[in-house]
Parts: sequence; C-alpha cells; structure tokens
Amino acid sequence: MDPTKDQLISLYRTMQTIRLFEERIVDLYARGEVPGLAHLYIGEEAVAAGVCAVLTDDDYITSTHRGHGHVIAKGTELEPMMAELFGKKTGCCKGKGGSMHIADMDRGILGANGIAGGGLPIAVGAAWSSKWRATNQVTACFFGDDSSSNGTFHESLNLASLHKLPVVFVCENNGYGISVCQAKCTPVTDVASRAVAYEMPGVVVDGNNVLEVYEAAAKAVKRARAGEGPTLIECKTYRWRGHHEGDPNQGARYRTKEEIQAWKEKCPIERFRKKMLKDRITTKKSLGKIDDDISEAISEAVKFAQESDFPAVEEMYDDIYV
Amino acid sequence: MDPTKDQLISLYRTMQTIRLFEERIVDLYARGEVPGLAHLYIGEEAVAAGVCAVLTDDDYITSTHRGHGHVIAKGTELEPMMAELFGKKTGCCKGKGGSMHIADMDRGILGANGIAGGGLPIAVGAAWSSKWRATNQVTACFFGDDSSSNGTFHESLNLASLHKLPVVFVCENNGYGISVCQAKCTPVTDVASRAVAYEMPGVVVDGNNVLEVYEAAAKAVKRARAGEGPTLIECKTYRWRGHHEGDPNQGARYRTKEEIQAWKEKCPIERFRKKMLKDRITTKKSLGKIDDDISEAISEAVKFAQESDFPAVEEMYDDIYV
Amino acid sequence: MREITYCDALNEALRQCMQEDDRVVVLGEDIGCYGGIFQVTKGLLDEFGPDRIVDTPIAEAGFVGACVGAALTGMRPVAEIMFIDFTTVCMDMIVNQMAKMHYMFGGKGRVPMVLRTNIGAGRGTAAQHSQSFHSFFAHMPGLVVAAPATPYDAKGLLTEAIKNDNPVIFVEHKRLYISKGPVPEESYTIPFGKAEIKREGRDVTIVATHALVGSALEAAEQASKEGIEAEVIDPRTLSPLDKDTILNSVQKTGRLLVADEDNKTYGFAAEISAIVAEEAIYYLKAPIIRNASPDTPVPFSPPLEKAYMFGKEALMESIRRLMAYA
Amino acid sequence: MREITYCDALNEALRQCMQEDDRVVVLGEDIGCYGGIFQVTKGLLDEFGPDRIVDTPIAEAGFVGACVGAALTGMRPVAEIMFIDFTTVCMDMIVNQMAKMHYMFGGKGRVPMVLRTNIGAGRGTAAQHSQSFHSFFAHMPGLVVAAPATPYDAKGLLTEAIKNDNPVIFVEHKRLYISKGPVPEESYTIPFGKAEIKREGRDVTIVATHALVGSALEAAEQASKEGIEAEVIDPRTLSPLDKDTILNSVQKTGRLLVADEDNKTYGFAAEISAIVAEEAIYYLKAPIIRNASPDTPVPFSPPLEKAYMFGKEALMESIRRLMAYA
Ligand SMILES: Cc1ncc(C[n+]2csc(CCOP(=O)(O)OP(=O)(O)O)c2C)c(N)n1
Ligand SMILES: Cc1ncc(C[n+]2csc(CCOP(=O)(O)OP(=O)(O)O)c2C)c(N)n1
Ligand SMILES: [Mg+2]
Ligand SMILES: [Mg+2]
Repeated sequence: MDPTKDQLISLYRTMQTIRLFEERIVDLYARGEVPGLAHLYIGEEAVAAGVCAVLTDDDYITSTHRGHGHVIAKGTELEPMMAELFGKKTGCCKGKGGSMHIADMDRGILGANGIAGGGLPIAVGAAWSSKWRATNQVTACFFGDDSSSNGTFHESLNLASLHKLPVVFVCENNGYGISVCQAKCTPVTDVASRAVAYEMPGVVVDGNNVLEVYEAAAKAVKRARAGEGPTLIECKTYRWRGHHEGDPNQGARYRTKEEIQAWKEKCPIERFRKKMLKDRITTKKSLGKIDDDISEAISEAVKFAQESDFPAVEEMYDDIYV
Repeated sequence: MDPTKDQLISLYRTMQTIRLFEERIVDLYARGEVPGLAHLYIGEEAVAAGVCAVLTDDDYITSTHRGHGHVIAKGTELEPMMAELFGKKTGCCKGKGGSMHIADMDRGILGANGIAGGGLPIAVGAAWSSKWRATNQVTACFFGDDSSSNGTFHESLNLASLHKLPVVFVCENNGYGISVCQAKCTPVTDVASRAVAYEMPGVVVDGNNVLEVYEAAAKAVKRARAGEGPTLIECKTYRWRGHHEGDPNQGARYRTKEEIQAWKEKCPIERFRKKMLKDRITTKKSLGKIDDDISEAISEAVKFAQESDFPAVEEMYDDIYV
Repeated sequence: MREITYCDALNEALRQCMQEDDRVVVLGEDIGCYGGIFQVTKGLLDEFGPDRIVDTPIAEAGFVGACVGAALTGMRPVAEIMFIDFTTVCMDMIVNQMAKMHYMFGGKGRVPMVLRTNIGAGRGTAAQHSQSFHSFFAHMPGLVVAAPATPYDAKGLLTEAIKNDNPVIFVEHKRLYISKGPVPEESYTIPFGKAEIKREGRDVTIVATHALVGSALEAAEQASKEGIEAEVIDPRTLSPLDKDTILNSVQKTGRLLVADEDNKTYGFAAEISAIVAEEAIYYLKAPIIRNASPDTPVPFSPPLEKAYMFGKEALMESIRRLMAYA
Repeated sequence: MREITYCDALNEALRQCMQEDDRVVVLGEDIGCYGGIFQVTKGLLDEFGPDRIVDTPIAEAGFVGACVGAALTGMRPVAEIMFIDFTTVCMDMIVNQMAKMHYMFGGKGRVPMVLRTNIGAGRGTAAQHSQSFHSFFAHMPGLVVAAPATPYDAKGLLTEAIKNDNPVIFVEHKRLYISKGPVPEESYTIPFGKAEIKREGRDVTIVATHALVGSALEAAEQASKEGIEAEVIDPRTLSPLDKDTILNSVQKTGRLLVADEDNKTYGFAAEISAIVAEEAIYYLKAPIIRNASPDTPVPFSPPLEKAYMFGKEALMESIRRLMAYA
C-alpha cells in the first residue's frame, strides 16, 4: 500500500496547490474580489490530500464550510472553482453557491456545507446509495472537531456502522470551533475514541503528516470497499489563519501567537518536502517546477474568474426547481 | 446505602402502585374513558421505583411518552394524575396535556415528552440550573433505548459531562423502539457502553431488579450531588404490553409469545415480593393490605376523574401565554 | 371503479413505484413488519425485503439526511416521518439541504426524494402529535408540497412525487387514511401545480385543503339547498400553487373562503387571501374569510380538541356571512 | 440623547439585565472571548465570567433544550443562535418544547427564556446563512416574536424579552447591527404587542419590519416630496401582533403596502394582507401590495444577491402604484 514515487509527488502537488490557492484567496479577499465568507484551509492540507489520494474519481466526498482543500484534492479544476468563489457564471455552481456550497457532481463532490455537521448524514446516504446500487464506491466524509459535538455525528456514525456502509469519517481536528477550544466543547481528548460507541475502528493520526493520513485512509477505504463498514479517522492539525478571512488578527483573540507559531513549524508541506528530498524521491528543482506550474495555473484561474461574467440577474430565478 | 425496611416496603408500594394503576388504564382505555395514546409501563416498574426512591422532593426528573411510572414514583397524587389522563379540568395539566405531557412542577416533574429523546436536553438544563442556583438538586433523566439513537443523546451527554452537571441519565432498555428491535437500531449491545465517549461512568443493571436499580441510582445521585458529574445507567427491562394500548396483540406483530412470556417470568414485582418474604422483611398479609390500599386509592382516583368536569371550551385559549 | 382507502391508495403507489424502479427505497420508523404506524407501508417489507424497506432508529436527521445523499447519487428515496411534528428534529436536513442543494449547486445536483408525513388533530394525541404546519414547507423555496385530499389524489400525487426530480414534502392527513374513494388500479400521476375544481359554483369560492375539501363539499351541498352555489377548489399542491384557478374562480364568484387546518395566523390561508387581495380585489363583493385552526397548541382534553377542530358547520356559517354581502 | 449602535444597544440590554438579575445567563457559540460573531456579547465574559457567559459546542438542540430546562426551573436564560438558518438544527426544542410547555402543562410551568438570532441577506453568505423565516416562529402559538428595527427598540425589546415570563424568539437583523440611533442609558422596556407609528401620513399605510422600516421612512420622505404622505407602522413584535394600529391606519389611508424580508409566498406579509382583507376590506381604495423577498434561496453571486434584496426604490414604486388608484 506504500505510495509510489508518482503518488508521492502527486501528494505534494495537491498540498501545494491547496496552499497556493488559499494564499491567493487571502489576497483576493482582502481586495474584495472574493466576497462572503472564506474559511481557509492553510495548515491542514495533508488531510484532504492524504484522504483524496486514495479515492477514485467515482468515489464521493462531503465537505464542510472549510472546503477548498477537499474540492481541490478531489480534482475539481481550478478555473470553475475560482470563478465560483468570485460568484461568476462560469463557476462550478454558476455563482450561486460560493465558497460554502462548492459542489462538483462530476467528481463526486456532494457539496461543501454551511451547516456544521450537516454533511455527515448526506455522506451516509451516498454510501448507502452505492450499497443499494451495488457499485464499489466509497464516500469520505470530512467534518471538524467541533462539528462532532452535533447530534448528526451520533446519528450518522450509528447508522453507518449498523448497516456497514462504505464511508470513511474524517474528523479534521484543528483544536477549535470558531474561537472555542476543544476543551470547552467536549470532555474527550480524542474524537476518535468515540468510535467504540459505534463499534467501528477509530484511529488518531498526525494530520500534518500526509503519509500517516494516506495510510490510515487507504486502510479505511479498503475496509469500506470490502463491505466491512465505516472507520473514524481523526487527524490532528491546525488552521494557521483566522476562522475565516476577516477573523481579527488571524484568531489571535483566542489563540496565543506561540501556539500558532508552534504549529507553523509543523507545516505539513514543508515536512513532506524535506522528507522527499532526504529520501531522494525528487529534487529541489523538480519541486520548484511544480510550484511554478501551480502558481501559473492559479493565476490563470484568477484571470479566468476575473474575465468571466457575473450571472444575469434573471438567473436568480433559475434552478430553484428542476 | 442499603435500604431500610421502610424503604424496601416503599419500593414495593411504588412498583405495585404503578402496576395496578396501569392495569386499570388498560381497562379504562378499552372502554374509551382514557383517550389518545396510552403507553403503559407494565413490566418496567423497578426502574422508576428504584431511581425515584433515591431522589428528594426537590430533585427533578424528565420523563418520556411512557411516563406514568415516573410520575407515580416521583410522588404525584393519583387523583390529578388520573384526571389528567381523562382530560379533566382537575388534572395535573388541567386536561391540556394528557398522558404524553403529564407534568408536576411541585414535585420536580418537568414533563412527560411526546418527542423521543426530547427530554435529554431539558434534563441537562435543569441540572445546569441547580448548579447556577447553587442548590443541591439532582436531575434524573429517563429515556428509552431507541431514543438513545437520537442526536439529543449525544449533545446532552456531552454537555452534561463537560460541565459536570448533576444529572443521572437512565436508559430504560426494553429492547424495542416501537416495533424495531435494538439490533436494528444500533450495533452496540449496551447503550451504557457509550458512556466512555463522554468520559462518564456507564453501568448496566438488571432493570427488573429494583434493588440493583436502587443501588446504581444511589451511587450516581451521590456522585452528582458531590459535583462529580453525570452517570449513565442502563436498565435492561421489557414492556409486557404493546407499544401503546391499541398496538395489535400487545406487540405480537414483532415479538414472539415466548419472548414476552420469558420476561413475564422475570416480573420485577413478583421477584421483589418473593425476596422480601424470604428475607422476612414483611408478611404476605401486610403486602396484601398494601395492595388493597393501592387498589382503593386507584378506585378513588378513577372516581375522582370520572366525576370531575371537563374544562370549559373557552379554556382552550388559556395558558398559551403567561 | 373500485373504491379503496386513502391509506391503501398510498400503499399501492409505493408498491407500484417500487416494482417499476429499483431506485425507490423507503426509510422510516416501524415501516417494516409493523407496516407503518398508519399502515401505509403494510406488506411492502414482505415484497421488497429489508434492504429496500428500511426500519430506522429514531434518528430522523440521520435518515432524512441519508435520503438527501442517496437522492443526490442516483436513488429515489422515500422517507416516512411519523408525524409532521417530528420534522422539527430533522428540519435542517429539509430546509437547508433537501430544499436548497439544487439551487446552491447551480442546478447541477438533483434531490429526487419524497418526505411523507401527516397532519391533523382529532386523535387525542395532544400538542406534539397533532400539528398542521404544512405552510412552513410551502414557504420554503425549493420544496414541492403535496396535500392530497382523496384516495385518487393520494395515489396520483404520490406516484408523481416519486417520479418527479424535485424534493417533495408529501403531507398526508391522519383522519383521511380510512376514507374511501375510487382509485384506478394502474399507475398514474397527477401533475404538480394543478388545482382541481372539486365542485363548480357561481356564488362563493372555497379554497380548501386536506380533510376540509370534504367538509367544503358537504357545506356546498347544504348551501345549495339554500340556493347558494359554492365552488370548491382543492389546490392539491401548496407549492407550486395554482393561482390562476383560484383567481379565475374569485373573478366569477366575488367571494372567497379559505379553509385549511394550519393555525390561522401566518398560515396557509393567509397566502390565498393575500394573493386575491393583491390580484383580484376589485372582483370581491365581501371580505375574505379564513377558516383555520385556532392559534393555540392542540389541547388534549376531548371537548377542547373537538372545539379546536372545525368542519362543515363552521364553513356554512362563513358561507352565510359571505352571502350576506350583496 | 447619546447615539449608539443596534449592536451596542443589545449588548447594553444584556449587561444591565445580567447586573440586575443573577438568573440571567447567556449560552451560545463564540459569545465569550470572541464576543459573539456580531459582537453583541462583547465584554460580557469579562464582567460576568464563564459560568454566566457560556461558550457552547455546536450542539444547538442540546443548549437550547438546556435553556428550556433551566427556564422551567428558575433561570432566565438567553440563547444565541448565530444565524436564523441554524434554528433548524434545534427546531424541536423551539417548536415542541419551548413554545408548548406552558400550554401542555396547563399553565403550570413557565419558560422565561429568550432565543436571540438574526435574519437578512447582503453579506455574501449565500443560502444557508442569509435566510429570513421569522414568520414561522410568529406562526407558532406560544412564542413571542420580537423584531427590533432601531437601536432604541433593540434595547427596550430585549430587556422586555428577558424580563417577560414567556418564551421569546428575538429576531435581530444583520445589516442593522452597525446602525446608530438614540438610546437611553438606563434600563427600559418596550411592551410586546404595541406597534409604533414611526411616521404619520394620510395617504398610504406601510407596515414594515426590521431594515425595511428604515427603507420605508426613506421612501416616505421621497414620496412626501411628490405630495404623498405615507404612514409607516413598525409592528415591533410579530406575535403578539398589534392588529388595531394597522387596521386603524388602513381605515384612514385606504392603501396598504407591506414590506418584510421573509420570502413572499406564505410569509409575514401575507398575514398582514389577510387581516386587512378580512377586517377592513371596505376601506381599501387599492389592492394590497406586498414587497417581500423573492421565492428563491439566497444566491451567492453579488449581483444576484443585490437583486434579491430590495429597499427604498421598490417601496417607492409600490407607493406610486398604490396612489394610481383614486
Ligand atoms: C449548525 C451550525 N451551528 C453553528 C455554525 C457556525 N459555525 C460555522 S463553522 C463553526 C465552527 C466549526 O468548527 P469545526 O467543526 O471544528 O470546523 P473548523 O472550522 O475548525 O474547520 C461554527 C460554530 C454552523 N455553521 N452550523
Ligand atoms: C422524534 C420522534 N421520533 C419518533 C417518535 C415516535 N415514537 C414514539 S415512541 C417511539 C419508540 C421509542 O422507543 P424507546 O425510546 O426505546 O422507548 P420505549 O417506547 O421502548 O419505552 C417512537 C419511534 C417520536 N415520538 N419522536
Ligand atoms: Mg475545528
Ligand atoms: Mg424501548
């Protein structure tokens, strides 16, 4: 199950694409080009990259309010994605959804979700659907640590385990709700420890180590495809920026600078980059080339978004019903 | 913490009151005197009796759709209770609530509840309230096995443990939702095993053994009063009759006669009665006297209810607002 | 034509749709061997097995949300929520997911699911099992809301709901389950957004829903004996709403009575009234009367619950009041 | 009088009520050191500590239900639900518990709690963070629904809500948080069920809520320049609703415009229209016009969201339409 060299490079590329994409959003948001709420994923890239790397194009994911990383990792093209964040007609959702509702049915992305915990039952349904339709598809369900306090977590894990559904629950534990730290949300230290309450395996992984994530996800996906039921994976990670762009001082109202700095030193991309170079998987130069390609693709996506039209006002009334 | 002789007799009296009360309801329901939905508690008496025996008058309980037992055990008088089931003006709720909404603020009964799982957050609030008001009150929260599949279970146990609230969660596991057996509702065998997910103690007791229930409840209440937080107690028991009066063949659509019979042989009252006689706590005669007194009290309650007036039609518009 | 009950008509619609299309599955509490609390799913477990007739735990947000996810990915699930009162425990899945996904995703995902539930007082089940707040769903853009009043409509609307690509809140009525009427054996659909004129009349328009359609027809019969001809319109779907049929009728009769079991204030009846006040006021010869449930929770006590409900008598009184205007 | 923002007015009401009465506690997400997503609870944690200003996990059914239980047992809790859209995840606790207990228990228990939340589009937050379905709560017997339009009303109504023994859904408005107006420093209350005539006029009645009160006043100023005098009525509480003030005004003006941000169909505006169509139709000189949000989810794209919203211009157009009738 060890990733091949190509796969390793692909993991890097995914993480770096997310990082550079998000960094561009910081700038675009500050300039007012990306409106609304942008919840950035910087610092958590290894989770989306590691999990989505073991999924096929046919597999499903449900995403969250902090969904850009998942969407990129699952393979949506940057141009329609960027255009969606701009609210343009060429966006994945024709500009109607924006950051919190990006979806891409062609790639099994069943939507970001503005409701914390809202994606879990939907993931259960997608997994149930592949069981009913007797396909081999697996659903990966991303959700945050604080969202796991919601009743949907309980109902969903119970149903999924009861019916042995092919779903992988991925808790992205970045230690905080918006400003509320985990210790104020729940008495448990590990969300994954709750797996026993549903008779499913629960594992904690270093969410800033893409290979650990990859490995745990590969195992869970294998189990799911074999019809053995769901797994709960908790990835310990951290968001570097505020809850959303506009959160004052990148969330320094509720987190210390030291804490933020300590996590930055555990940067998932930097760590992986170092490891790849040390293991001689690739060279600095190749990685530099990848970075440049990504930057260029993002610039093109921005250009595409900027040059695209807004939807016509009458389109407001389209798509309410089929 | 061993119950005194008086306490033992009181446990018997409570269970028998519930049993005889419910048996009378069977008859009254069949005659159409008690309308609506009557969910009877026959077979589960030891749970309410054992738990409420360790509560004071000031303590709170939240009840369920199957609430007559809890209400009797917590000390509501039979007359207003019976009158409520008849929909009479003299009922606990002036006839407005009926079986599923019996409440008695004077005895800390915060209401039966027609919503499965609806009582859990309310219990958490009552417990929080005693913490805020710095009283010594404890809240006992009754709920069924199937109701524990609801999201409110998760949210409530998490909040209660997080804030170390003085609440005792009492799961009455009678093996069924309405017709759906536990194995079709959840992969876990013991609901109490879920306590670990909330870092609280979880215990399974024989819910047909009133002394076991009593003991577990006493321990949990002590812990709660000491500010050490909640406990989850699961009482394994069984309902003898259908889900509600009117459930065809006492639920034989989904349960075998053998299963029902086997549980009847574990009758909590009969077992306790035998034990008391064996331990020479009391005599057959005294128990017979208690039974007679209870029957008479129930007859009086029925008479009271029958002779009471229905509310005047205009009263429909009262009590919507304070 | 053979006559069957509203309940059996619904059952037949489910059965025929399940026979025809493997993608149709049903999820709910006690819908298996129990046959559903109101027996709407009776026998389906035997015919289709536990994979397609799924008894669920009390996890409405979980299984309704699962229906959304399944619908998005190629299934056509039907969820049963035992009483409309319990839609409150899965309201997010209805309002924020089921209703909005198609729109939020720019038309790219579809949620072809049906959520069956029921309204109505009259069974002594008090405030948490007797509500009628169907107008809330009709108020939510993105949802279709069906409201069958007869066995015929029950079967045809449910078949349409299952075959339709939009999410549908299918609002049945408790007291109607045992009502009988003619129903074709073969499968058929009734289009959404087409009201039916259940009786023609020139003097007063009654827009009625659910059980009140029957009451309105009875009242109309009686009124007829008094020389008043009432037109009874059943919208059949509350959303989309067939405004034209209502407006045309009011233009003819000049008098409007709206009869619906939701609570009066901010309820269904208000919208019908407002549409007419906005678009056909000049045709009115009288104020618009609403007969709706009182603005109180449903009381348990039998005489109070009886007073809470209303039917033919209340409608007759309103008809007479309307006719008092020249 | 000093001028402060709507947000600060709410903050002051909370602070004063908490100073005065130990039973007042506040629960919600990010209301502590973060000060609430809209800063309404800013500084309260420092003053009252984490026992009374309780940051909760994302467990709305849990903590709103806990407020119900606490209110029943002697506390006066205030819950903050970050956006009205999220009331869907705790709807049972609101609709079946908070609203109904007093009634179901025959008047014997009281639920003196407040659930604060907010409505309104305009911040680019799309379909799940921009809704305005306040009429649903007003539709539920047992709930008081407050809808402050000014800083003055915000403080007075919130103070009343906290002191009142009924359960209150307190509906704030996102775009108003930064609006400024005169607010007394001392504590005061505004009674429920009393509309305020924010401007007198003889030609047309505008019943407006929330941010549209401001738009209506602006439109009235402009209309005045055209010789039209509009009366602007702010109901301030949607339930109880002050029908009399509205009916009296319509009897005077003969023209009614209702302006509210809920979706049009089956929304708030329908009820106002229906009341007038039922009780004052003979005074009307024109149809009743509703200016409400379109029947669509709120779109993300800035130009679409802008088109979704409406204000002074739309109201002016309606006023002119109404005045076209003699
Ligand atoms: C039901 C619901 N309640 C509250 C919110 C507001 N909210 C948005 S994100 C968030 C915190 C989510 O924390 P977590 O699940 O840990 O995800 P993270 O933001 O840390 O990635 C909250 C409270 C919401 N969107 N939905
Ligand atoms: C939210 C909700 N869903 C469904 C129901 C219908 N219902 C009433 S009781 C019941 C089964 C409850 O089972 P359990 O919790 O085990 O309690 P028991 O009846 O066995 O005592 C169901 C499904 C309900 N009342 N509330
Ligand atoms: Mg988090
Ligand atoms: Mg049970």
